[in-house]
Amino acid sequence: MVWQLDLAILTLVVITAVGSLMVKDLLGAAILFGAYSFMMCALWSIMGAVDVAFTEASVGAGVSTVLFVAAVLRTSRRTRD
Amino acid sequence: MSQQYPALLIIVPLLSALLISITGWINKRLCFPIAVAALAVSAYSCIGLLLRVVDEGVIVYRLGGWDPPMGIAYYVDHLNALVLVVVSVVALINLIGSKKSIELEMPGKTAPFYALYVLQVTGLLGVVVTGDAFNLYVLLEITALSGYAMLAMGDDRAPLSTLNYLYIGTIGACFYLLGVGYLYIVTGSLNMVDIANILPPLYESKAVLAAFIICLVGVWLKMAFFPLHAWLPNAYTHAPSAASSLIAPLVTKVMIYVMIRLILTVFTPEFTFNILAISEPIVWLAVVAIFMGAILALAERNLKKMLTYIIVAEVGYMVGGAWLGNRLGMTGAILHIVNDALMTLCAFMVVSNVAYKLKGYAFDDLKGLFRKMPFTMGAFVVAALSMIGVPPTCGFFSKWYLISGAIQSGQYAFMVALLFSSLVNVVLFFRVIEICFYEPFSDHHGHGHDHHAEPMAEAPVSMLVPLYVVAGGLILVGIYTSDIVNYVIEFAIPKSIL
Amino acid sequence: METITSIKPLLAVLVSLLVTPLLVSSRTPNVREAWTFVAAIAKFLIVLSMLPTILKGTEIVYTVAEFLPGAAIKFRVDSFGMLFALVSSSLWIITTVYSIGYMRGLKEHSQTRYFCFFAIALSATIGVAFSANLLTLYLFYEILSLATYPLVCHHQDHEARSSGRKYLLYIVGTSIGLALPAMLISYNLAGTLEFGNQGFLAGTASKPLIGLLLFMFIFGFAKAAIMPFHSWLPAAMVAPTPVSALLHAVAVVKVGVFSVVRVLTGVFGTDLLLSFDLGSIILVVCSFTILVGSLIALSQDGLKRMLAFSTIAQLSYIVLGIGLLSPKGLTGGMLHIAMHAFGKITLFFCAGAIFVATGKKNISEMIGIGRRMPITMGAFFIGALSITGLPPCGGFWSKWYLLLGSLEANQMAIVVVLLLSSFLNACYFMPIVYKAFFCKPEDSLFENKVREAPVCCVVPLVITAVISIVFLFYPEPFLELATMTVSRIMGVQI
Amino acid sequence: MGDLLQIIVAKYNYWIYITLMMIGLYAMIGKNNLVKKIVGMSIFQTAIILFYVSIGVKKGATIPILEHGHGEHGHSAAALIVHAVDYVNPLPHVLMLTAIVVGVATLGVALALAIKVHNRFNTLEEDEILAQIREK
Amino acid sequence: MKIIGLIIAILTGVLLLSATADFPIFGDPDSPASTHLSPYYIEKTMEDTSVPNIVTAVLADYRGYDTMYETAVIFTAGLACFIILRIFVREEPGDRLYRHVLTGVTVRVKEGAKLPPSDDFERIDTMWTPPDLIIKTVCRLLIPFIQLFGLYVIAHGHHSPGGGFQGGVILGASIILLAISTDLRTAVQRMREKVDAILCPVGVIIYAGTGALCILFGFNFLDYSALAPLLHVDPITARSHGILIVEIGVGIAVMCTMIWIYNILSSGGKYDEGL
Repeated sequence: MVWQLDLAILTLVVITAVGSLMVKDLLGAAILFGAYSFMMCALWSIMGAVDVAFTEASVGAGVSTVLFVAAVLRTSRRTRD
Repeated sequence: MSQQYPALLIIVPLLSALLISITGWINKRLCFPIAVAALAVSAYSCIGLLLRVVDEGVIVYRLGGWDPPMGIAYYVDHLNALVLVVVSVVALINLIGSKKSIELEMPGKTAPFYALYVLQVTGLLGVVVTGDAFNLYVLLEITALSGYAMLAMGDDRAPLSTLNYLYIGTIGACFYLLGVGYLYIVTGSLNMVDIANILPPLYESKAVLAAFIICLVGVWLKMAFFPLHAWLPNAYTHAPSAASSLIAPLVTKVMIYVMIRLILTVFTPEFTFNILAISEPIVWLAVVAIFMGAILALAERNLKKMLTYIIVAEVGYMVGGAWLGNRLGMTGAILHIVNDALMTLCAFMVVSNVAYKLKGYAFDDLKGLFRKMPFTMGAFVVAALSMIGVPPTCGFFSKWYLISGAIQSGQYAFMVALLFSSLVNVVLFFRVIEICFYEPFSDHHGHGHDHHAEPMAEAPVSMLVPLYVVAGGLILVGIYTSDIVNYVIEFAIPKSIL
Repeated sequence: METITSIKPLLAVLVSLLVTPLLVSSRTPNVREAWTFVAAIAKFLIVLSMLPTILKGTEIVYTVAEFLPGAAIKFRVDSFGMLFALVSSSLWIITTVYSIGYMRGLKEHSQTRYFCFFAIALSATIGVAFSANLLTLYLFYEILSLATYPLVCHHQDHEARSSGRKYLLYIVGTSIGLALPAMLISYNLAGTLEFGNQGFLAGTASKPLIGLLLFMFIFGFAKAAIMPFHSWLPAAMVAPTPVSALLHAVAVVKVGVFSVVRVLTGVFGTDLLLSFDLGSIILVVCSFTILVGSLIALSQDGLKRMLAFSTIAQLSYIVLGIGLLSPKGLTGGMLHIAMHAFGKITLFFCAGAIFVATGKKNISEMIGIGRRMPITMGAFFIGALSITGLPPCGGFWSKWYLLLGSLEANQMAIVVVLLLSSFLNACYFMPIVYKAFFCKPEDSLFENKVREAPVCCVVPLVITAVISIVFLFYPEPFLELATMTVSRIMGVQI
Repeated sequence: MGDLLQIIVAKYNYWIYITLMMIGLYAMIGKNNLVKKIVGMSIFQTAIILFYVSIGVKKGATIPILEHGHGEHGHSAAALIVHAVDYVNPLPHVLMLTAIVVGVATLGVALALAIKVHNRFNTLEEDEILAQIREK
Repeated sequence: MKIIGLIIAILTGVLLLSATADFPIFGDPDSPASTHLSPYYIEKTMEDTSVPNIVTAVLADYRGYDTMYETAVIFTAGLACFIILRIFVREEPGDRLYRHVLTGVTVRVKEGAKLPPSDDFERIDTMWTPPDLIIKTVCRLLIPFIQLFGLYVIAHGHHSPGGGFQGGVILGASIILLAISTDLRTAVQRMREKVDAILCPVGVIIYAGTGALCILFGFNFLDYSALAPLLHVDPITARSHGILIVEIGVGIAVMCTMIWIYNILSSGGKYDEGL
């Protein structure tokens, strides 16, 4: 485990998390959330949790994002916060 | 077969919930009988299990045949056997009683509703029976998800209030999960009994303290303990009758059971009451909860919403009782789980009967209800008496234990709060009874004005019979309090609590 | 003390409870009232059948369910409970007759509900009389409070609503707010709630705590209408007259007083009260209630309201008798339960009969009524004499014993209070009787010919009036029961 | 200072998880948009999963899949010697698989509810919805 | 509300942070979590179940009960979405659009009129835009491979990362991809709602039923070694096979639920026109 890589991904995770909460476009938030999940997935596979990473890649980064997109397109995309 | 009761009581409802959702696509009329049969088997197993526990003591059931710390195991002791019986019986009675109301309120979606109903019961039973801290979380989520779905089926505002419940409920569950994680990181185990064995040398650890607090807060969020109660009134008020009369009596009570289980088994009374020494502030919090619940209930002009605030106050009773730290208080809290489940069930079944006929339960709609629905109101009076705490209904006896516990531990504020809440309940319920008792006033009043009375419009028999079973249960449980306490609750509380 | 176990006390309680489904399902009013009669007579007979046993000095015990050690649902028939049970069960029969006349005479609505709750209330009353411990007593006390609510609010109009609110607020509020915590504290102190001959609190707590408990109990049983918790009683007079008669002259208020007496003797015990000198507190409170109640009664115009205030004053006699803590005083107090019951019910019956016959409620409208309704007003006179405590009525005995008791206890002030109060009683009763018989009625008062009320109304009041007189010559069962109780409690023979 | 740095380095995973959890929690309570709240909820749940996975990490250990070549069947494997220190702790992974699935289930229900709310009030902003309710 | 949220978040953060001081060092092999239970799993899994992937073994066997409920949770979520959102509406009156598959000609059918039954026409959405040819083709090509991979992940969960969940999600994602790349109708034609909704509980039933079967053989619930006589293998291999069976159940349930939830969400409950 390379701790620099670990640290970098951890930082990215925080940035994407904050980003997905900050953007005013919900579709963007959904995509950023997907990126967040994928970063998490990378982090976990570094930590040796391959099964969890696999699941997160398919469920978190995959299906969750699709569900978000579906919901956002069915409702409204813009938000004030 | 009696060896398999612990498994049956969960598996039968689970399988039948799945079966219901299949038959729902084929023949909708089969769903209700399947649900009733499943819950009946479950209730039968629960009662059988309780009898076995009373005879033999703690029963350990190893799922998958693995020994406890490795696999998941049930530890069925007197405490959860009792709560199991309550949950399964309440669910069964309510299911039978709310068939008509489900058909009225959710035409076209009865089948998935029955499936969710049975899943909810499965989850609750699972939460109660399990001996594994993480397994409890999973079951909690089943309960929660099926609960959200059922609650959201209500009126226009139901989805919004349910969504709020979902946020809070998820925070609560996640806090609990986090607490379990903290325990896991310091003990390396997930089995409740195993954790309790490992913990004693670690009592000073901050991680254990944090685990305890975070678990407790999570559970409090889910049970709507006072400052964290904001989700409950709206979520329950706007829900369909059948859902609220299942969830209102059971979910908060089961969460109280979880809290007691954490106190008694996982963290042990020794740690909770002697080392932490936070009982006093929590009892004070419970006092505030009772006061606020009562006062907020006073402000309501809607029967169902008023009842939801009473639930908030009742949660205060049980949390306070459990945290008094003595045997009487704990007995009172456990007994009140039983009693309050029945009381709330009775009250909410009345509400669903009223909703079935009146389509509304604001106070103004209720005028002259005693004439219109005399039998329903009769049961309502019994429920009201029990909530007020009039003997021989069961509410009196649990209040008795709680107050005795308060006196014994010198927490007079808690005693005052209980009495205050009883008095407020008198006002609350008699205000309703009064409104229902009097006809809408005409200008001239005097004797013999029954000529303009509305005709009787009572709820169907299939709703009344279960209601009266519950009302009778309130009195029977009251009369047999001593048996429940002596044979069950007495053994449910560890000897270390005096 | 010899005890035997028998199911009779439970039967006595249940008989009127079990009849309610029959009442509800009755097809016609006649069937319904027949059932009420059957229940009333059965109840009386059951109570009566226990009398010889009790007079022999044996107690009857029956435990329904043990809930905590020392706190069970349990019945114990002793001489004092027997006294009260006899009074209330016998008066139920008479009141039933009267109710039928009254309710039919006025064509009241919801008669079935009325008879049902009447029966339930009677069950609760007998339950209180036979209760062996504080818990059972509290249980039936609460049932009674709630069962009488629909009776008080029978008319279902604005007035009934506000009175009903007041009634519940006072009765239930005090019992939950004061009596219940007092009971719990007592239980925690003593570990039992079983009534004992010398109470169970002796030696468990300090004087201030005992004093506090005493206050909580006396005011907690607000049915005893001791001031300042009295104002529900006049308010509750909106009820139909038979309800006022039975419940507010006999069952409800007497249950309150009975409970207070039971608590004073069975929970605290006379020795404890004597040693802490708490009797004098009771005396002060009661004297105040007696005098103020009588004075207010003087100023009332509504006949039933006046009777209500008279009741408030008379109830305190009973508690006062106990507060004297002397054997004679106790006897007088207990005897007054019976004597006052028969006297007061006569008066209420008369008030109801007048209302049925003429529709009049106020005293000022009753001038000259005695000529039209001689039987009724004759009975009224007898009742008034009995309440005032003059011969030839039974009320004489109780007042006599009370006086003797206060002399025995060396309480001269109480003697003065009793005499003054009797004078006031005479002051508010006698003018009514005088005006009824000896003043000419104004023509405008009675447009058409006024007759006596229906037979069903008149017969009961004649019976109770006659019984009141009979008691002067034959007070035996009640006097004997009272003296038995006193000798058991105080350990002295009178 | 060195000690502090060591503590931070030694536990920085925990620090990050707490940061993420706070972000999620804040979003759930403080955000106004219902979908943003749901995003916050997912972040919150993932943070907890990160915490659990961090528990399972073992320095110098490999992924929890036993290496092949020891025979495919249990009987011969009985003789196999496996050292626990060589593999990371599998238990938290198992738990977190469950937690992820629970998370996506909650997400689905929450989004369904949000759509339903949007159908009714035609907005996802909480303050606007409350204003609409108050107006009635 | 924002301030309250901030305060609560910070309070929780401080509480949790303060507790980390008593945590074992990150990655410490001697931490309680690594020394109490997990060595047993790591060392005995092969012996007990003959499954090399410890996670799979623990997931589906030692803690199989958890996993059964996890599947039930997924199913509950599907049911919940269905009951919350699903609207059964009659076809709105109005013109309908059909497309001739071979030529791509769009036909507008007036209200009330009907097209002769034929496979040449397919119904299309009112807001229909022709799918991009490249995307459509690539997806058509990819989907079979994705599905194959999903099956592999389920079947090979014993030996490599993966299992019922991951495989199920991948299988579900393949259908979702179809729905996105073409339209919802096309996907629903491949997987009708009724089939989907019935398969969903069937998946869970496979899991719970396997467990219940063990009870019938006189063993405890989910004790797969009970299946040995049925499968004609020794108890340890029976555990391995049992795990496979339940993983298949999980796969079916997860796949169907994911499709179900997506279809309901994307069509807003009407189950006709997707995104």
